[in-house]
Amino acid sequence: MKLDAHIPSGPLTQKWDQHRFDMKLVNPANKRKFDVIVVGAGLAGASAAASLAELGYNVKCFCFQDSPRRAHSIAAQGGINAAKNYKNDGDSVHRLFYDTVKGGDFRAREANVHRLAQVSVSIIDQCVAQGVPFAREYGGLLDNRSFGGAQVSRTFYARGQTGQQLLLGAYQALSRQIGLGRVEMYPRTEMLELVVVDGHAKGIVVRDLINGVVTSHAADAVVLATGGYGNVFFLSTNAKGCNVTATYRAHKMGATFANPCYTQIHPTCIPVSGDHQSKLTLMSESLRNDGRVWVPKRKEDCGKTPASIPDSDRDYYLERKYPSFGNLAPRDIASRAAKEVCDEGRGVGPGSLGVYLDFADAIARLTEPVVRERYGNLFDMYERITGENAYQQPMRIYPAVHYTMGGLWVDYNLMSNLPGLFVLGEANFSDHGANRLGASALMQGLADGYFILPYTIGHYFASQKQTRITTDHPEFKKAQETVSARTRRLLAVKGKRTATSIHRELGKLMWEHCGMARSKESLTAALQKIPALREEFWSNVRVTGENGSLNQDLEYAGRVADFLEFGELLCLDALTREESCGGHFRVEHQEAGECKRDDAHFSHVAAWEYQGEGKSPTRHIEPLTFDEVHLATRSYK
Amino acid sequence: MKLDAHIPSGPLTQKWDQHRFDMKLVNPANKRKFDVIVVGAGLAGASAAASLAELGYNVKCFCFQDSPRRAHSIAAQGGINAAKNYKNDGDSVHRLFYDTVKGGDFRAREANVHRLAQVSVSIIDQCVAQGVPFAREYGGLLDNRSFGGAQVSRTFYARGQTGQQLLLGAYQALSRQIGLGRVEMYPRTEMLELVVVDGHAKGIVVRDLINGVVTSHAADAVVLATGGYGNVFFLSTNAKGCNVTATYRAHKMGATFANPCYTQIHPTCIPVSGDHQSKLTLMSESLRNDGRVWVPKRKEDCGKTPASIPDSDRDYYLERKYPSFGNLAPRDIASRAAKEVCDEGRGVGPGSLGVYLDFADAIARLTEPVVRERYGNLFDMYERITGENAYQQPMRIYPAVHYTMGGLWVDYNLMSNLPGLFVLGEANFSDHGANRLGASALMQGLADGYFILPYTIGHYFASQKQTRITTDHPEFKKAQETVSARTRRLLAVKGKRTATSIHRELGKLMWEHCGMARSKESLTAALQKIPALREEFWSNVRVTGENGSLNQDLEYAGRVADFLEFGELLCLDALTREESCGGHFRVEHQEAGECKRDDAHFSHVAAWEYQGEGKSPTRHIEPLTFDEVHLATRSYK
Amino acid sequence: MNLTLKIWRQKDAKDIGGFETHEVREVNPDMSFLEMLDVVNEGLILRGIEPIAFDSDCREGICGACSLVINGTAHGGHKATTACQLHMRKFSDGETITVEPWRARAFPMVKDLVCDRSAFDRIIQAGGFVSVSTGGVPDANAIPVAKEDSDQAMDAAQCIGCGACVAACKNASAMLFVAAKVSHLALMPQGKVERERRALNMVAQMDTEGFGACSVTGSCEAVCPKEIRLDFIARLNREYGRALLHRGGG
Amino acid sequence: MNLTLKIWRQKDAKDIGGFETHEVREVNPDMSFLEMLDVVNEGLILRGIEPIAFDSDCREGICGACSLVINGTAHGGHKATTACQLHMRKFSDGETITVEPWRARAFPMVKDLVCDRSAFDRIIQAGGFVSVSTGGVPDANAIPVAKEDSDQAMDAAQCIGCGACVAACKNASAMLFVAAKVSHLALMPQGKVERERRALNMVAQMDTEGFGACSVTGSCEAVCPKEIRLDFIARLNREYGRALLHRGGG
Repeated sequence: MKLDAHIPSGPLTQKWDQHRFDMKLVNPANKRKFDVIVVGAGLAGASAAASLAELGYNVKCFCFQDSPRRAHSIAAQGGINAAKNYKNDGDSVHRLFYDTVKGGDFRAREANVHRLAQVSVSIIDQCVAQGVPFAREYGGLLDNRSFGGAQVSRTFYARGQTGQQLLLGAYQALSRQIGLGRVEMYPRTEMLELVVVDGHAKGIVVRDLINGVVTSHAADAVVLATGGYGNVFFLSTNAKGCNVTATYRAHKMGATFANPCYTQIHPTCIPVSGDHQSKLTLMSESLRNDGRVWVPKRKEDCGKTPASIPDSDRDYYLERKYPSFGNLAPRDIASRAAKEVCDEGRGVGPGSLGVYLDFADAIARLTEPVVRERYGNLFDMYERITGENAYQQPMRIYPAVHYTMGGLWVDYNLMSNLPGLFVLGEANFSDHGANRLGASALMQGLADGYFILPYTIGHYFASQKQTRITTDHPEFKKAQETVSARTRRLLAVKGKRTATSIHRELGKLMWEHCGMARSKESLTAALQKIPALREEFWSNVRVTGENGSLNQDLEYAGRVADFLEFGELLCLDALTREESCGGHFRVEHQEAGECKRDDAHFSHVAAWEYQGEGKSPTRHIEPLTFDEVHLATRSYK
Repeated sequence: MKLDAHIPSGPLTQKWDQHRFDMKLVNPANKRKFDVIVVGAGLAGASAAASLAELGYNVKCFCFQDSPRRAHSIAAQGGINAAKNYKNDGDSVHRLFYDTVKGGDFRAREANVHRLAQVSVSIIDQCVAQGVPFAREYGGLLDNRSFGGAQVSRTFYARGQTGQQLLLGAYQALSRQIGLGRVEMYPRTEMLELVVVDGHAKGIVVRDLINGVVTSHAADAVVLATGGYGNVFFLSTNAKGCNVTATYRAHKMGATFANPCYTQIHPTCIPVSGDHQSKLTLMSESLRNDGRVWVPKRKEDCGKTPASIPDSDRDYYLERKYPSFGNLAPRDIASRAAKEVCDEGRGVGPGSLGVYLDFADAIARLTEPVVRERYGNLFDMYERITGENAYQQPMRIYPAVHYTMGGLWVDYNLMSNLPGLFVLGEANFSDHGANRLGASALMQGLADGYFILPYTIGHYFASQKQTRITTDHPEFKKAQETVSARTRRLLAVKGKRTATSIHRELGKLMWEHCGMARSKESLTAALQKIPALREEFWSNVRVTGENGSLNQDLEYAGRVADFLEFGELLCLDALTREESCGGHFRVEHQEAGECKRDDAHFSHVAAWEYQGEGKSPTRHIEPLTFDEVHLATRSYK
Repeated sequence: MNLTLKIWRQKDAKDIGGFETHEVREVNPDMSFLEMLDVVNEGLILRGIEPIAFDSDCREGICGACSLVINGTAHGGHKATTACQLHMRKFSDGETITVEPWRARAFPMVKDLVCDRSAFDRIIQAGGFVSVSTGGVPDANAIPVAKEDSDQAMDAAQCIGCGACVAACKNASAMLFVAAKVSHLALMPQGKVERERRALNMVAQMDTEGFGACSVTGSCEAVCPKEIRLDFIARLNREYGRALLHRGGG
Repeated sequence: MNLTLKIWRQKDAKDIGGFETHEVREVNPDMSFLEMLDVVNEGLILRGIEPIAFDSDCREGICGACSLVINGTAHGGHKATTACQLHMRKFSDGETITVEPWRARAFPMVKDLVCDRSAFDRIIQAGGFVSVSTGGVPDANAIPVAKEDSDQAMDAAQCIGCGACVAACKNASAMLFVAAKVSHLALMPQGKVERERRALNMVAQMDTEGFGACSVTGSCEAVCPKEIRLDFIARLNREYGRALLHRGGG
């Protein structure tokens, strides 16, 4: 298989404009003849569904939540980047492009990233026009703040609820189209199979979560915007419902899965407090603008109250190691630095797995009311979860799985190697390379949905001789049968373990063997243990209830089954990538504790092709070339 | 010494964008760790202080006036240029660039001028956002007018008080930052020494003008925005307080002074009326849009009332000599033409040093109310000063010293040859070459302060290993001692002449020997007379009062002392530049009465390095190359 | 800590339903309420009993999925706290806790603690948006918005659509929900253009869905996890009145 | 022409001060008033006497530095004329002229004819601006402004901050100064966004600085060298009232 990214020729800065001109168009009057399925209603899915419907396509949109307003995009706190340079502090499309390529440790496509930076400015305009209440200055213009990994203030925000407000903007645009009858919305409906006919994606099979009824839906294109796979680690900042099922099942139908080993560990989460925990909670990265990260210089001081440790006995390790970025070092760097000091025995709090994020200086400099205005809701959230008042004592934070840069492989048009299957947002692998910068996830999701797919999908339609497929096609029957068989099998095991307990075991295994640090040894061990655990699942899981009604246990078990296969792929990818880059840290490949890339052998995307149960997947590569940004060791010192 | 202008490589139109990207940045959270001193609160100083504070730097701003709202930028009448092409009359960034390079008689840096033209459009946006009440059309959009030296209407204006409104905009932005505690403002405080440590500018020594207390202020960078040196001629359109002290004392600490001989004589000032005069008053150049300049064709008619001279006996000499620009010929051209007709004995008014600026045709064409609306405040001002009604009889005008294109040498980043010393606005030499176009001074001051320094200063900070200097450093002690010694010396002379009388004598000497026309002979004479006058000053000046209280006599004497040294440098530069260009007219180098440049030998900046008292300064050159604009004889015919 | 749970169980919309009692042992006070339910459910599964169905997703108080009436109060009655962010340290050892679903005619029951809140979506579909399509919009800084207006709009825009306001209201009124969206958009220049149409259409849809009338008791404000203020209802009434005046109908 | 000057001399803020009489000979009627004082001062210096301190800078009526009460009237009482633009031809040969500084509690004395007007700066710092930072603003033609509004704003914006209005007012009120800035910015769309906050903060600062109340006698308008109109005070009162109504406090 040859992976052709279809990157337009011509100078980088003109590729997208030229490509938009070169792409074929669907006549306005003909758009209503095309049906599009959008799976997922987060930022990428909702913005795509709304925009496609506005253009005149017939859209069906599916989500497993009870309303499209609940997708986990809603939980993004910090903000959204855009190269507006409203602050006159040196930003530009080129700088956002450069920062993103560098931040991704030179493992993203230049052309995609440049387009993302270009489109970023339109996103802000669009969201403001929708009524998103971004933070304003007193003069009425938009406020910005800085964010991890950037030396300019380019992040637009709405208090600590930017994701919520952007999602509601997209949800409202989608709702408008639903109200107009241009989008048919299917909430509480889960995609369980992708249907491929003659190599083209032509529909999906879904389960109505209320009554268990399985139905088929045919279309001229299928768009997956189903988020990331962070919950393969069980504990992550993702919502409980986040899962890999839609993308993994598409993978099993032939879509290649790119760079699954690129996972992002976010440095500012509330540390784990016990075995009962169902998820981890992120504290917005924006806290690092004013909070200072430290641990005691000496192990002996770790048990003391932080106030009793004088400044001279504290190690502000980010400021020390990365003076020019300080507490705003990128996520992967900050996370590893926290792990390092904890590994040295200098961690604080339960299990010594925590570092301080201290606002004492900020309160002295800015006063408590100002700190409260900036971060009050985050301090409140911290107190609700930990019972501690962060105005009086430092927060404790620790890294946690947060985002996954890997995803289904897509070309420049966001189309997977299966024609007609488009993948957007966190579900694809495209723009962040091996590490994502703060406030860039919202940007990418909305770029894909509002400003990229609406152009590229038309090109696909206009370029193909369309054959109209209906749900009577045998492939739909086959897919429906696959679904039923899987359900029957899950209900039939009647074993002695809950799906949760197996998922928790998988997560612990993944975190320990393939988390912040990975080695040949740990990965090899994981690749032995995962199949065994999968075996345990299929022989000993207990799934209660029946198919014909709301059955959350059944839904969940199906997702865990996919994680148990996908986790193996992730570890295999990590084992094969014999270098360190961004969020992928192989202990064998480091230089003074920092990532050591191997550009000679690994400047490429690894995209895995499914070969059938029990067979090793095939690794394909798409070489990455860097014409604009000089390949260099990524330094934030 | 090698003067490296640090002009970015690459195509002219992309230099600034590329440079902005290439420059290092200071992380937003780190900006608060840098202290910046800004001296001067005119357009350049106030806009810089406000913008730097907005970015997060700690700013101290100093001015000798009682409020930052009084700097002499406030007196600029006519307008501000910007390449908006709102009039659809053919303007563009390239045309503004071209006009400015040509207007400067090919003695400015192409790269600087192009950047200025690019940035001009943002300035107008910025000022409008601040609430500057620019003139509007009835449709609500901005009005423009044309201005000397331009063939398009690109000048934005606020009645005849554009400088006032722009300065108040910058003053208000500055006031906002003062109110927020981000700028510490020191009014009635005069900078008397620059402090240099290990070759870097690290602070200043100032005198509190109310109580005479001398204090030191350390910083990571010093920004001088202290205006021009036109008052070396005693009579000029500058404010009484304008002086060369800040830049000249920085020069004595090692900053090279570039092109001091480039002085601009403005053609439309109210003529001198007697020996008592303390300053000259400009009548806005905008008057030339509708007023026609003439003198009688015959000497004999000069005493007649103008109304009695028929059209056929009048010489509309600008229209005659420069048919394509007519009354809008650039300032240097128009000034020399006025001198020429007066030298021929055809001048009008007292001393025959005046020409008519006649609105009779304009009133006939437009009606008196329209002329009143456009220029009423200027006509009123003319009447207040002369007692004459210009609606009924022509104004009399004559050239006067108005602006100085020379100034401290700076590189593309606006940094002098002393690292950490930045120079903005009229105080630097950078953008106008040998002659400034009308409405370009406000543009340059605001470009420097709002849109250039905020970028380049960060690059300096981020590129240097910063060493924190405090005012305990011996260099501060030394500078304070220099100040005290100078004060003691001035008060100790107790001679028989006022500082005013010596300054007036210097001014007359400069005007006669180094004014609108200069020759080897006149300059050689001046270079003999100035040291003698300086000697007279130090042996025979009378400075009354004491140091410990408000002492305007003492303040002034210190400034005159600097003019007495600086005047010599100006003449030396004029003598050395063996060509004519722009405002520098060497009678030996002319062709049919026009400037004759010598590009082979003088296409360069001359930057003078101070070598100590009594020693000749060293002349360094920075070659000027013209890649975009073809070097040509400047013609406005 | 040990607790007694009295939990509402109901097989489906047609079932009549009733309380079931569960004893829970060794509850860690750092658990969230939903994590405590997870533990109960794991116990049920191992005993072959269908676990208690309840909605939840983000578990950080922002998605609005969770919807439990705890001890008679929507979300359990702690200031600005959804059920998923309520921690067990807020309860006493030995306490008996009742857990019920939202109950309102316009929110039909689905199963156990799960109800159908799609009426809220239909109200938004009726007009809770600015009618701009993707592309062709002005620069984001083209229209200044006073910080105070923007802040107020944000206060309203924070609504997570959980429906606690309806659950708490003796009339099962959706006024606070509708008021939050109408106010958010009416407070910003972008949304002012179609404010009248929006208010009329959303109120009409609210009535159609069968929500009750507002008698301004303030019980909605009291339980709102995002502290949406009652005065937005006053604003909605003004907006609606204004719209009626200008457009008639209603 | 020959003149007798009665000039206020005061060594410093603590000194009690008093008038000093100077005879001036051969004054050229084309001189400005300040040039006449320059001549007097040169005479004093040559006699070893400290010259009369007075503020001046641009000497063309725009910087607002000069601040002389001449014959009992701020700036000398000629229409639209600052002291620096007042020419001696306006006086009669042999006339006795009194020259005093601005006198107001909020403008403390510094020396001779110099007083401290920094209270004006602090009023501007409290709110006399549009809160936009450099960069990120819309195109200058994005918001049309009616020519009439722009012209009126310019009428107000012309204020040179000299303080003559305060010096002329029997209550030493700064209302005309504050009114000019509040009106300038409230008249333009850019400034409307924060008009309420601005009016409240500037008036509060004016009160803090110790300026007196306005009793609308119009003496300020009469001496204003930029002819700022009394009706801007009416506008300020409206702006302030509006702000109080909407925001409370005050």
